[in-house]
Amino acid sequence: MVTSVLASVLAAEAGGRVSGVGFPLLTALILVPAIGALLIALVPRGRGDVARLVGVSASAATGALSVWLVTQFDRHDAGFQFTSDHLWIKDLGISWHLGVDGISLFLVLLTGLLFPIALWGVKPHHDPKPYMAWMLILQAGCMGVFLSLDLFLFFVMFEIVLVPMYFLIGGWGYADRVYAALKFFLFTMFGSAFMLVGILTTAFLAERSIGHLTFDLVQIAEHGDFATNTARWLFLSFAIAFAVKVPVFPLHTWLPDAHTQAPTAGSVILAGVMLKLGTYGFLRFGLYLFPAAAVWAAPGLVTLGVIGIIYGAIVAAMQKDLKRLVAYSSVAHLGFIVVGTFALTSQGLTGGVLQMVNHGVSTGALFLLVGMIYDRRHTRLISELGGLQKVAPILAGVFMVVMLSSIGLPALNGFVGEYLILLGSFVTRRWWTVVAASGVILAAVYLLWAYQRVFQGTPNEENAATPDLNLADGLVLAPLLVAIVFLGVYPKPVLDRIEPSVDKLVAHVEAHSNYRQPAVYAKGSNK
Amino acid sequence: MLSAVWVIPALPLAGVVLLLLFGRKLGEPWAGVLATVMVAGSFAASVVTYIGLVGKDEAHRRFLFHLFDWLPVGNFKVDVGFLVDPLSVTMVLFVTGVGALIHLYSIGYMHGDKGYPRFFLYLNLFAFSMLMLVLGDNLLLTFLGWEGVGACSYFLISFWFEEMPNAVAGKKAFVTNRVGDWGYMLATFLTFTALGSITYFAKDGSGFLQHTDKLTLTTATAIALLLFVGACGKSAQLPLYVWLPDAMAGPTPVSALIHAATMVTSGVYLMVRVSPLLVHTYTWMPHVIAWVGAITALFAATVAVSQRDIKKVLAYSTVSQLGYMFLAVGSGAYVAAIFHMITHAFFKALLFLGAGSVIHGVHEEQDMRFMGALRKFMPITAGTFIVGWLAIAGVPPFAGFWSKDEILLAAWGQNKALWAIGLVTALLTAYYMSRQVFMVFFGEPRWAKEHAAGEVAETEHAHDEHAEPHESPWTMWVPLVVLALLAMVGGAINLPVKDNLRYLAHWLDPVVHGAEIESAAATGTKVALAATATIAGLVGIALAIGVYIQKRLRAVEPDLLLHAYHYDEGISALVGGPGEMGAQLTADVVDKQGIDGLVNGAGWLARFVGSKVRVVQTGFVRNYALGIAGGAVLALGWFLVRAGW
Amino acid sequence: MIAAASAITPIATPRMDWAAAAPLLILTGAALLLLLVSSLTTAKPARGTYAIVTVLACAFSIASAGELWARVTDHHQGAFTTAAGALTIDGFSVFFVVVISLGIALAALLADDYLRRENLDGPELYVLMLLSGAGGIVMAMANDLIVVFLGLETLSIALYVMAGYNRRQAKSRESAIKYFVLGAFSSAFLLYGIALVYGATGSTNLGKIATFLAENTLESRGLLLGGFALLLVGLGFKISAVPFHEWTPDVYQGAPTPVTAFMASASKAAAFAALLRIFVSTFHGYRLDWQPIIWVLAVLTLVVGAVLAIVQDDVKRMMAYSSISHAGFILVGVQAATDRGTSAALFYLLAYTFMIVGTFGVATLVSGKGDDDHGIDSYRGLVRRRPGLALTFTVFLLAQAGVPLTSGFLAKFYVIGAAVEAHSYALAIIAMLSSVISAYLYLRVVVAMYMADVEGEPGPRVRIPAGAGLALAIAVVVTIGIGVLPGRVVHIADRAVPVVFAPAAK
Amino acid sequence: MNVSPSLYLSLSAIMFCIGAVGLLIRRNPLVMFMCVELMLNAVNLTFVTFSRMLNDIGGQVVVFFVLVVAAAEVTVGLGIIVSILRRHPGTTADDLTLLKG
Repeated sequence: MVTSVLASVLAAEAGGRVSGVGFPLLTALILVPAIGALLIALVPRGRGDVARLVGVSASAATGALSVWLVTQFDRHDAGFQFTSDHLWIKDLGISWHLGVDGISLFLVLLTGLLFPIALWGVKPHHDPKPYMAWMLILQAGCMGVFLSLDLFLFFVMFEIVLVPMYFLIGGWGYADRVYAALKFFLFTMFGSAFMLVGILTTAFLAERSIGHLTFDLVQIAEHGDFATNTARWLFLSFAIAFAVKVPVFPLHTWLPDAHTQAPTAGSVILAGVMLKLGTYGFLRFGLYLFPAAAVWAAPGLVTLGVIGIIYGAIVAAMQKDLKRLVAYSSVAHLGFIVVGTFALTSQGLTGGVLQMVNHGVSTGALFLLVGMIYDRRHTRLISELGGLQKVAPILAGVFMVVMLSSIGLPALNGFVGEYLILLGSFVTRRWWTVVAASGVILAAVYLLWAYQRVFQGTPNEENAATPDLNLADGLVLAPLLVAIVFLGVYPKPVLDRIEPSVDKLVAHVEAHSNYRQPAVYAKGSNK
Repeated sequence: MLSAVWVIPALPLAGVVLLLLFGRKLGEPWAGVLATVMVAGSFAASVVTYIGLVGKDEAHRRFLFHLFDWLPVGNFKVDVGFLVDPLSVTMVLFVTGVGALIHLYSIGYMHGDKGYPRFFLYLNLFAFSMLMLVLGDNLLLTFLGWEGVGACSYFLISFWFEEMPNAVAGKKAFVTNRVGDWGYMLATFLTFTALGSITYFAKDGSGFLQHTDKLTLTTATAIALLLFVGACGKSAQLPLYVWLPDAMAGPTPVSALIHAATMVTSGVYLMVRVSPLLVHTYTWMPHVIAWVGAITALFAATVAVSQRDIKKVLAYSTVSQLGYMFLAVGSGAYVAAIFHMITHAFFKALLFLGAGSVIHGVHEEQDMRFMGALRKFMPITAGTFIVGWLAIAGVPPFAGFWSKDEILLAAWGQNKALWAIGLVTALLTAYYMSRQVFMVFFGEPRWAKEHAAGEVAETEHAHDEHAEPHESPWTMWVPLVVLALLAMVGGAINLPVKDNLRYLAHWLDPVVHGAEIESAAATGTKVALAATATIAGLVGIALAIGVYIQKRLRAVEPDLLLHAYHYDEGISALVGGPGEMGAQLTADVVDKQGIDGLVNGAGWLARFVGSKVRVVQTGFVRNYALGIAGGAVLALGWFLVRAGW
Repeated sequence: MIAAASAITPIATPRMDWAAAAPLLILTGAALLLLLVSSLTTAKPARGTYAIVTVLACAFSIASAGELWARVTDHHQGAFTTAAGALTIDGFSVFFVVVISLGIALAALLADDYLRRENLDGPELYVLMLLSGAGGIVMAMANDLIVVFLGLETLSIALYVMAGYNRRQAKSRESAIKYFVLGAFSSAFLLYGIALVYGATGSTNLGKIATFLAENTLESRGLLLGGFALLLVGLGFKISAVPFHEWTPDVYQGAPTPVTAFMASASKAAAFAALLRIFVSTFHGYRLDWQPIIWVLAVLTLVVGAVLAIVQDDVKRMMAYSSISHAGFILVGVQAATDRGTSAALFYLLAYTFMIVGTFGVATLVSGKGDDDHGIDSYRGLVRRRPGLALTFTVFLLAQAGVPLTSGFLAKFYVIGAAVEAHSYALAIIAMLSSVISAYLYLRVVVAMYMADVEGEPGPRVRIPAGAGLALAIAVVVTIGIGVLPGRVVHIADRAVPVVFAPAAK
Repeated sequence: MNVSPSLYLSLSAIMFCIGAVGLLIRRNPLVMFMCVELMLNAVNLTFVTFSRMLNDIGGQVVVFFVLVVAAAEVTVGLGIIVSILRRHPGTTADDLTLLKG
């Protein structure tokens, strides 16, 4: 269903305003996987292999496009690039408006690359055809969220991703999948309910100052002016939706169920990409759209973020199911991102954006590993595992590296993000930061403890039979490991592209509120 | 030739990569050889760098080597670059030197272990991290090494991971270190926000150590305190020392390299590195450091007195000696601290390797009660061990004497009480070390008994081997001999007898200049103090002889000390008991029943209401009509009220 | 109707614009034709003839509607009245001609095979449908309260019979009598309401009423407002707004499924047409009086519909309740009392027609012979038996749940937009939350179709006859089509707001 | 004698209520249906009264429409009722509760 609109839009692209490369790259990013899904629908039933081939290649093609996007990206331009803008629903001022900037660039890349890895790395246990189709629709939707610059379009994408994920969890998940799927769908829909009202209100109020009804993000953000309190209410209506998606404590309880019950690839995507929809939303539709309100709400959200960090870690430590443990660790990690976002400083925000990518890579890898362990041992209960390092040293080694990145060991990606976040929040939210920093201790506690119980000690006979990683698994994990090390050792190229947009955003916030970034953080100012 | 500095860390890193790729193929002994060569190579490189630095005149003995930008965001700039100055070069020299020896030793020690290549992989990784720690030109790069060595010690402590206790010990080390790192991180934040940089020295003079004077007293003190928290974690000072004794679970070379000579001293290094900052702190700050050091020294020394595990004794002794170094730092005697660090590296490494050789000789037995009279069976080990003993006991002219003397002198200048504690510690040190030597090498052989009795499970495999203790292979005793020599003459690098003989002091002067407090004591006092210290040492030895050789005195080995005042157990009980219970409560009650309960409750409520309301739907037409009529009445009511009837 | 007009001036018969009444004439004509032919000829016609005739009739009426649309949107002419101001031809009524005709056509397609399956074959149902539809169109065009009443009765009386069409089935009979008794009851209220308004304003002609209310201020508004109340009861019954809704689940469940589809689409649309024209347009000046009541009705309808729906286990009944909740959504648009609100309601009704006909269409097929097997269990593992059908149903369900890229989402979006524009934020949020509740029940069905582990018997194979298949195909295409490219429809809906004419002064 | 129209209005109102209440309390479908008829006629009375008050003929015309509609309803209604009573003689409205909940 996604495809038909995209087809028409792409057709329109020729006439449309397209910046950057000659052809509508961003539209293609959404279109390619969508068309892939359509193709899969044409594949005869029972030809799962073909479906899988189509699925993997379509998502890989998208990945290639996203890589190309990164290479074509102009790192000195802080604004939106490759924009394409077409009227969609004229009478409501809704348009197909896409654009990418430093903030979304690497999330697009992540979406582009994580899907093929997940699709190629994990075979569904049954019905590969619909599985692949749903996955591709999901990829298209996620791309759409990161690319859309129109409130309506954003909401459409933000909501549409629920459907494929709902079917993936419910159709290919584990024992308690139906409950998890329903919970996931309804919980998110609950959040979106407020956002939809918020979006409409925003548009209609902005109509006064803009002069015509439009849902265009940029126009509203630049020209729409809202009364202080209105803006706060509106911000909150968006915030609820994002807080559910992130998830921010105490709206997190859908996450452990969804992540645990989802099939491995589903968990990878959930944690790797879909959680970022929320944090990204906070940046793009929170800070950018309602700067003053965001500043007003920052203390509250940072507090929730900090609570999330500590709380998530504590609860994670007590989980008996390895996958559930990883799921809860996401709550803690996303807490860091929220803190960074609402630190409202260059470092905090840059770190936050980077950390979105980092978390995607590390936790994605963790879920892959847990999945591999499950496929070998058919259990995720920590108590039933043990001593795997003896029989599966490579698996253990990879797990160790990924885990250390998740703990935030310097020279691995996790550290870079967390450090920048904490550094960035130190001046604006000193005492919060002091508490948040203790999260790195707790992270070590629960992850090392888990590692100890799963991999160390002497294996009992079931565990002793566990095979080690094979070449295929290695190839699946390799790119993630490379990313983990590269981002940890030489994040400069990434930071250089993120930062201009972040600085622009901070400047935007300063321009529309009484907030001023502490001098020590601002570029150029040197004490 | 200074710009070759990058070779120093590069070689071990190369070793890591190579071992990662081909470790298994190389196998034994080539993996070990490769690793050793790499570290030896970086020792050579260090020497080159040293010569290069000596070539410059004192004022310009600081060389900055920029590799690439690491985290450039906004005003925050951190690069990967090296700071070459007397301090770092000194550290590099003995890290690589001692490191190389211990690598060599390990070739023999790890013989036949299935994890052989993995072990050397870790060792090289450690060497790399340690060198980054020392050479890093900013707090964050140092932190990279700082956490790196932490991770390596975690790997190496739990190297024999099949044994759960080892795994637990490793985890404990990592987590405890993390507590310290928490302080370290905050310190970097504070430094950056206060001075806009966390680079030590920069060519453009923007390094934070180059204008510590801009700091307010409070900020400076806060930074110092936070860094000290980090140091306490890494250098096993109270209250964070608990991980070090457990760390002995690792292979002995590891204990020697990481938990005696190098890593644990990095806290001291950090303090000396930021000495320009320390001088700007509140006057009580140095006292805090000094007192923590002194108390730790005494505390650990008393505990060492009644330990039975040959390595535990050395572990506590290490804690105690580190306490000494902090005492020195706190007393402003940075040179003395470094001096003692070096000498300690020599004799403690020596002692540990000796202990390792002993353990090796008596087939993995670690309990000193089942040793004795070993000097006959392993003469080289015994001889070298004795040298180490004399050195640590502070017997002139061995290395330990000189460095310890410097520290006590500084303590005297700082505060007589501190000096007293230092003295008592010196006495105890001499005592427990003598105790160890006597129990292991002298007296009657008890290992035979042990085998007869056939107790202690982990020595079962010893039976099939020849029960006789035996000397270790050359790869193991060569390092012993070298270290023994160093432990004998190591003091020569800083002889107080004539000023121009105090090489180390002059050498380090550019680094600690302005922070170092020269002892004001008259030569007479100095001599007197030295004498007292020596006497204290001798008394300790004498007591030990009385107790363990002549058996005139009863041995004082109370359980309280054996259990280290139950401090560690207390903490474990706290974390394992209330702590874990609280967490469990949060997970089960708060999260599952509380928050998630609300969520599910909402769903349940909707269904419940529905099931209640649906009874209205009776199926009777009349009731439906009633509903309509009722609605009509209400609507009428509203409108008529609106109409004002 | 002509009589009504000529009652005013006996001599001059009013100008009658037959082209304007074309849709009515076509539908009624087709109905009469079917009756005549089938009663005169003894030979049984080829299967599906009746349905085809009906569909064609609808096609023609839609075509004529197209003509009319061109006329009313043409600047020179614009909207106009005919039959002495009894009927208004404006974008609004034309829009409803289309909606209702579509409802009939789709229902007819469903009915075709259904009637043979339940061996009830014969022209009667189609005749009734066409007539009832014509009544609905009259309601939409009506410019006079009495005409509204007439239209309503035409619509209803036919429906009473249709509800009981499956004579052999007790449920069907029961639903018929319930619907009949309550329908008559409520139309009495409506009539009384008309009487009161007549008494207060001196006319039943909406145009006259509007001008009267605009020109004079009543010294006592009791009579008028009382009229409002009773009109609301009458219309509220038809749109099944809580608390006038209780007949809905029973009748929807009992009636033959295609008929249910027709009720939920066409008849509901007609009732809303009347509601919009009377209240939003004619009584616009008094909106402060009636908005609060609509607000309350909307909230009750939304919540009660949703909450009662999730506890049902019979899909047909479930959908009946969910249709109540949808009526609540449309009421949200009505409550806004703005042009955008009206357009939103129109859009919603159009979108809903396809969704609900599709939904009940699937129910028709899945229930199998006897039209009795609507339990959610009969949907278990449908994806294994009929993946296509399951997917189709999923589309309708998700559309009703308001998932983006379906017409259902846009409908909700539009309605909520209208509410927000009218500053009824609370109502908007309540509506959205209720949609979350009802999402649960749609997902329940999806779960049954896709995720229920189908150990044991897979259930009977579902037959998909051509007619129903076509209907479903159309419905699904439109549901997604409007969801993805709604621009055109939105544009039309925007211009289809009712116009109230005062007849030329005589 | 001349009677104030308000009396007629009241009367019709009362008739309407009687009809409504009757439908609420009676069980026999036929009687219930009669009640509806009563209500309709009450409304008719109202119309006539108003048309007199406003002396506008329209009101009275309405009555004819209503009568016609009522007649139509009778035919259909009786048909439905009969179809039920023929199967189960003596069925009351309360026996029809297959559909509920």
